[in-house]
Amino acid sequence: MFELALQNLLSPMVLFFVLGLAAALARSDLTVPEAVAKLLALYLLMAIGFKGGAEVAHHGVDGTLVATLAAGILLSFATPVLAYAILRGTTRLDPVNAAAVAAHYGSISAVTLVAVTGVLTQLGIAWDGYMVAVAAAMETPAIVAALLIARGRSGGDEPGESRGALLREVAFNGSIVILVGAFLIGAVTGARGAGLLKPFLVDAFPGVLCLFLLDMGLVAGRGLAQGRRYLSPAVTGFAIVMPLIGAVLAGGLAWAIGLSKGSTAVLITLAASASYIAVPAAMRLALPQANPAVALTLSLGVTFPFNLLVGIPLYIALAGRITA
Amino acid sequence: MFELALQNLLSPMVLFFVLGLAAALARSDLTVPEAVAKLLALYLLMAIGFKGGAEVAHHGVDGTLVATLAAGILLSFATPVLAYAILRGTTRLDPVNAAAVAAHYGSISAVTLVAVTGVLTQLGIAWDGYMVAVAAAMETPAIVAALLIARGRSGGDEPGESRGALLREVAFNGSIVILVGAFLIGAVTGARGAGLLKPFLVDAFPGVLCLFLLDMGLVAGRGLAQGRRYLSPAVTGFAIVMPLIGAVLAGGLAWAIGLSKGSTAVLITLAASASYIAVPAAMRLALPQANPAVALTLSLGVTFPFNLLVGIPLYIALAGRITA
Amino acid sequence: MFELALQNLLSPMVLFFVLGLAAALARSDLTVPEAVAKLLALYLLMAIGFKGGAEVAHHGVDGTLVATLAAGILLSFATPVLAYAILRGTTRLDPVNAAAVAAHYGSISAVTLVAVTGVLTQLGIAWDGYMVAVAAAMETPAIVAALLIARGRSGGDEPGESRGALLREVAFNGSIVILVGAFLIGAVTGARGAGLLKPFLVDAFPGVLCLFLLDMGLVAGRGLAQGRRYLSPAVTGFAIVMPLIGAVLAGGLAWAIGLSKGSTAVLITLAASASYIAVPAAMRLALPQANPAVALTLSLGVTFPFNLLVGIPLYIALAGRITA
Amino acid sequence: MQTFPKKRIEIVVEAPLLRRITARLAETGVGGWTVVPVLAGHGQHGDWTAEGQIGTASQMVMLITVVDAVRLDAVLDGVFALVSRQIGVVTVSDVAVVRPERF
Amino acid sequence: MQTFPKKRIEIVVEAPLLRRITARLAETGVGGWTVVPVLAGHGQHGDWTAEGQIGTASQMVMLITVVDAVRLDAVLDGVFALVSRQIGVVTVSDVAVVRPERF
Amino acid sequence: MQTFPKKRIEIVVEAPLLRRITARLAETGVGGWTVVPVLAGHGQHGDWTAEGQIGTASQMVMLITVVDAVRLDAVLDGVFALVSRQIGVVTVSDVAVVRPERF
Ligand SMILES: Nc1ncnc2c1ncn2[C@@H]1O[C@H](COP(=O)(O)O)[C@@H](O)[C@H]1O
Ligand SMILES: Nc1ncnc2c1ncn2[C@@H]1O[C@H](COP(=O)(O)O)[C@@H](O)[C@H]1O
Ligand SMILES: Nc1ncnc2c1ncn2[C@@H]1O[C@H](COP(=O)(O)O)[C@@H](O)[C@H]1O
Ligand code: NA
Ligand code: NA
Ligand code: NA
Repeated sequence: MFELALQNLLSPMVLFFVLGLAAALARSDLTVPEAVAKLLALYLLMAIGFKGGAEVAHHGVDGTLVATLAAGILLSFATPVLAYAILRGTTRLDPVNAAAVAAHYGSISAVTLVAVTGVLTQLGIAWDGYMVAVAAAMETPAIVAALLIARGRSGGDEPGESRGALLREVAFNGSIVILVGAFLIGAVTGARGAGLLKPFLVDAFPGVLCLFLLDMGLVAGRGLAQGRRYLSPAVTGFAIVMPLIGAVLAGGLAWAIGLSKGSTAVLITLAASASYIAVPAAMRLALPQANPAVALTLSLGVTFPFNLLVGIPLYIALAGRITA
Repeated sequence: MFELALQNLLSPMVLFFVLGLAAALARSDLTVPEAVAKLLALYLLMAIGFKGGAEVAHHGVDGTLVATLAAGILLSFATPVLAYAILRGTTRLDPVNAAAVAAHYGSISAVTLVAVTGVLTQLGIAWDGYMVAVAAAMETPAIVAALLIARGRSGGDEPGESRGALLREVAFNGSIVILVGAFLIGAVTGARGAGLLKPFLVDAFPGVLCLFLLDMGLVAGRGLAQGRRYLSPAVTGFAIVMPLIGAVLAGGLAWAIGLSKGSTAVLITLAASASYIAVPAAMRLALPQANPAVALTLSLGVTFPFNLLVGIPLYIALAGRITA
Repeated sequence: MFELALQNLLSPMVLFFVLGLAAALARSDLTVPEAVAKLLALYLLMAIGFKGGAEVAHHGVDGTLVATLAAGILLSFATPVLAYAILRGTTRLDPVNAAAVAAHYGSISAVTLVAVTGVLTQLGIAWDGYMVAVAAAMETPAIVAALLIARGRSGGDEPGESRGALLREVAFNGSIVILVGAFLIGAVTGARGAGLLKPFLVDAFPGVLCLFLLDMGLVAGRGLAQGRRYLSPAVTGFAIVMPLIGAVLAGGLAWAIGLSKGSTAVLITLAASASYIAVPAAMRLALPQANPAVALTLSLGVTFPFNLLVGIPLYIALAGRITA
Repeated sequence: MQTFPKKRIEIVVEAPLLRRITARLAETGVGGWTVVPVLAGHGQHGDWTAEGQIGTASQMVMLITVVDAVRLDAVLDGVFALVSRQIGVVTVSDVAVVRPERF
Repeated sequence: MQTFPKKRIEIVVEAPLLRRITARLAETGVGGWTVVPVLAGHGQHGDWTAEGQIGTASQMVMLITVVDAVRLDAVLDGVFALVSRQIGVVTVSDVAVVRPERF
Repeated sequence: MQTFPKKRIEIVVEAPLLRRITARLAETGVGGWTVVPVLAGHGQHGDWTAEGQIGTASQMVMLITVVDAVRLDAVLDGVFALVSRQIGVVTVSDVAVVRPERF
């Protein structure tokens, strides 16, 4: 496992992330234009969705798909409850902010999904293509759970914001649409499509991921510099412990379902990841009283680096133990 | 032919276009930044121009080049007259708007050119590199024809806008410059250049085209949602019938010239396509009274999807018959 | 050598630069969005830094590294003094503007570095990976030298601008951070990383360089059109003679050190190049009285095209003589 | 040239809220608006920058709308119903236009 | 700090027209202007957005120019000669500047 | 809706100077600002455009800050100490805001 951790830490992907982090903390003027960051994210989601779909077209779907989808949805619903309880018990966050943070940790981070598949591919560990669909299914339930908690605790309902409209918006948010859409296209076009798109979507993937993680490092570093004041020891501890709790829960479910090593690693990583595309935007609409910087600093400034540097090799090792 | 149609409909390129269309109609917030869309278009025009030029360097130019250029220019001059007559006869468009729409249908769509070459490459059908030059030659005559019609009918001349300056601007518009420039560079550098640029310009082409057609689907979907009110049955019918008329005319000329199957398919597709980069901008300057949304909704919202989904396989089949 | 010059002039890279130049001078509306230009520059610096680092990981560093670094720093310090003397002796530039221009010519152009490595790779001439570090070391000293000159001559000190803050900013400017960072990552990850990133960073490199040089041609062309009034014969002559002087000095030092042919060509090209990313920004802060258009017109409008079209093959031929 | 007085409202607001604001403007009968990108900003909630962002949550936009003075209060009421708990700034200024019937 | 009154003209107009407008401003003797990108908008001609656009036809830009009041009418005349049949909006407001000789 | 008068300062300035200007604003006690991208411009120093640029040297940005009138002179003094020898333009105009305590 230490070898795995070292190999991970010395991979170009992780090192480019660290470069970005260091550049931001050194206040370098290195920047990635917003349009470029969006192109890189679009590409990565398209690539991973398409590869997942093509894999499904090739290997078919075994009986575990439905169970895994259910497990993912369950995790996404349950984790916010747990996260909320921990936050209220150990930190000074008020109910609304605690609910907002809980929603982030219940949902998933598409970028962390991209990173774990990058590492798995490098290690030659196969994962089931339908995990892409599982990831998509895990995005929304956490938002519903967090809104129920927030309404229950704060007694307030969101003025002027219909729950239905909000969930529809989250379900059709850009990153989900491209991920699921590319998955379906991969499944429909199969080997023929995969051959055609391989140079663009497969061969270039690690390089684009490096560039993207450089950007994520820059954004995380700026976020950390800005959000330092929110990082009390208790809150920071939450951002590291919560992924581990999610990992253990997901590991147990993966073991019960009998997932393959690669898919177990993906499910664990999804559960351990915290959203920073879909959920932050949804929270600005549904819980505007929550301070967005708190959840973003935790998710992007602490949990994402933790997962990238330490978590992913840990989760892969854990998946190895579970499926041994 | 049905097999060809089905294979086309299930190609990743077409499916990504449909994904974009569906996302826009579902009001997803999936977007492609303007700068990214421009990069994709720049890349595709550069790639197709360069490949055309390299092909000419390899195979040389046969005697049909001059005849094909003449045929293209003739089509571009003649189609607007026909289109104008049909529009005035069957729809309620006033003379100025009818002339503006006619200019769009006489000229060509570089994006449709990119799409047809993508399909031909996938099917392994060769086309002559000089068709890129033919495409460039077909862009401007339609604008001249439409302005002559508009002046003749509305009796007005364009205040403050010199025809010469306008045509110069159209001839040097960015998409023509990169298409023709890359063509010349491909022709000059030949096999040496082609080898060097193959991974970037050839191997990645289908993948970039998918991403670009996703964007075109989004733009077309938004345009349709916005422009629905202009889509009377007569006008919509025009946007589907006119490409077919152009296709038949071009097919006849290609037959008379004796073009190869691939080049016939390209010439037909060019004639059947309607501009939405160069001509719309020119019309804003030359015929500002025309409502730009009318022509754009027809060209991008109806004719482009029609050509991509149905037209291109039809045109290739037609080219097969003609050259059989 | 004439063959080398011709082959260079007919390379796709140079031809795309010429296309951009011609399009700008013909006032075409062809443009590359700012975000795209930044992506292309980011990619190229990342690719060249990484390749340099991976090369060092593979071949190790020989004893000439320290000597070459020292030579580079010496060149960067000394060239501005020479440049200033020439400018004051032969042109009408006042002390402040002469100092600002001198800083540009003492420092280096990362884009020219990218171009020369592109040509060397095409010719199959190897260069030492550590030349990337030499390039980074040559960026800043020229700025210090120019500020010392300007303070000495104009008697004024820069109000409110601390020298330390300025140099720190220049040292951490984005292009240096990505170049040096990617170099270190390449050195750390070695062959494993290089294999992973080859399709993205190596195979696509010539194509991306073409697109980037198209943009540089457009920018240079617009700069020339705008800055014509600054191009007196004396000043224009400086922009062509100064690179040759730098080349001769660098050639002598490379010969004394005993650099390989490829590395000699790189060192010569660096010395002959003039900055237009880092130094212009630094001059706006440190010498705001200087007219930025003067230095930029010379550096980007005259010296860069000269180096790309004539200089680089000349410098490679010179390197061949020196190391014969 | 004869000009007519109107009000220019400038709203800097979080990007996820934009759709709701424009919908509200349309309901209030506002005939037009223009949305301008924002690169970076600073306020009570600290610094932010659009650079490198992939989501819209930490993004802001600037909306400009020119309206007739009689409509000003209705527009401000509608906008503040939405932005009061959100991050953002609203300013109003006097402008003159040439074609008054448009606003 | 002493300030001097000037006029700020803000023009939202279709991108293909920009070159002609700046040429006209230069002819009228206007000394400077600034062009700002526009993301999206809504008006009599409906909604539009720059997102995903590859051409300039359905694109708009915002031009801001600060001029002396004595030049205002000439500038507006010149601009309206161009934009009257085009899609766009022109507003004028009062501003103060510190260095009056620049405008 | 009750509104309160404030001052809107608009600064078009070279991008490399931006960090120093915002630092100066913060020192002067200014509570917020917004930075808007600029596509192109024209002035005494000629034409420039952001298109295709890879460095920040020939780039400009537009900073907008709304401040209380009592702070105006201090802000202008601070800004002009920086921009007086730089390329750029500063204008001041009157605006009304709804939440006066923010500025
Ligand atoms: N005084 C101000 N002048 C201009 N823009 C402001 C001002 N205050 C806030 N803003 C903008 O509104 C955003 C949110 O402000 P705040 O809610 O105070 O953090 C900031 O990031 C700025 O873009
Ligand atoms: N009242 C308004 N306030 C601000 N911008 C406007 C207004 N009306 C129109 N615009 C802008 O001008 C463009 C064209 O307007 P129109 O010609 O009315 O469609 C719109 O898309 C907006 O960007
Ligand atoms: N009168 C003006 N109105 C609006 N913007 C201006 C004006 N003058 C200058 N600018 C802007 O400020 C920049 C620098 O101006 P200058 O220092 O005069 O070259 C120009 O490129 C424009 O973006
Ligand atoms: Na999670
Ligand atoms: Na046509
Ligand atoms: Na140099």
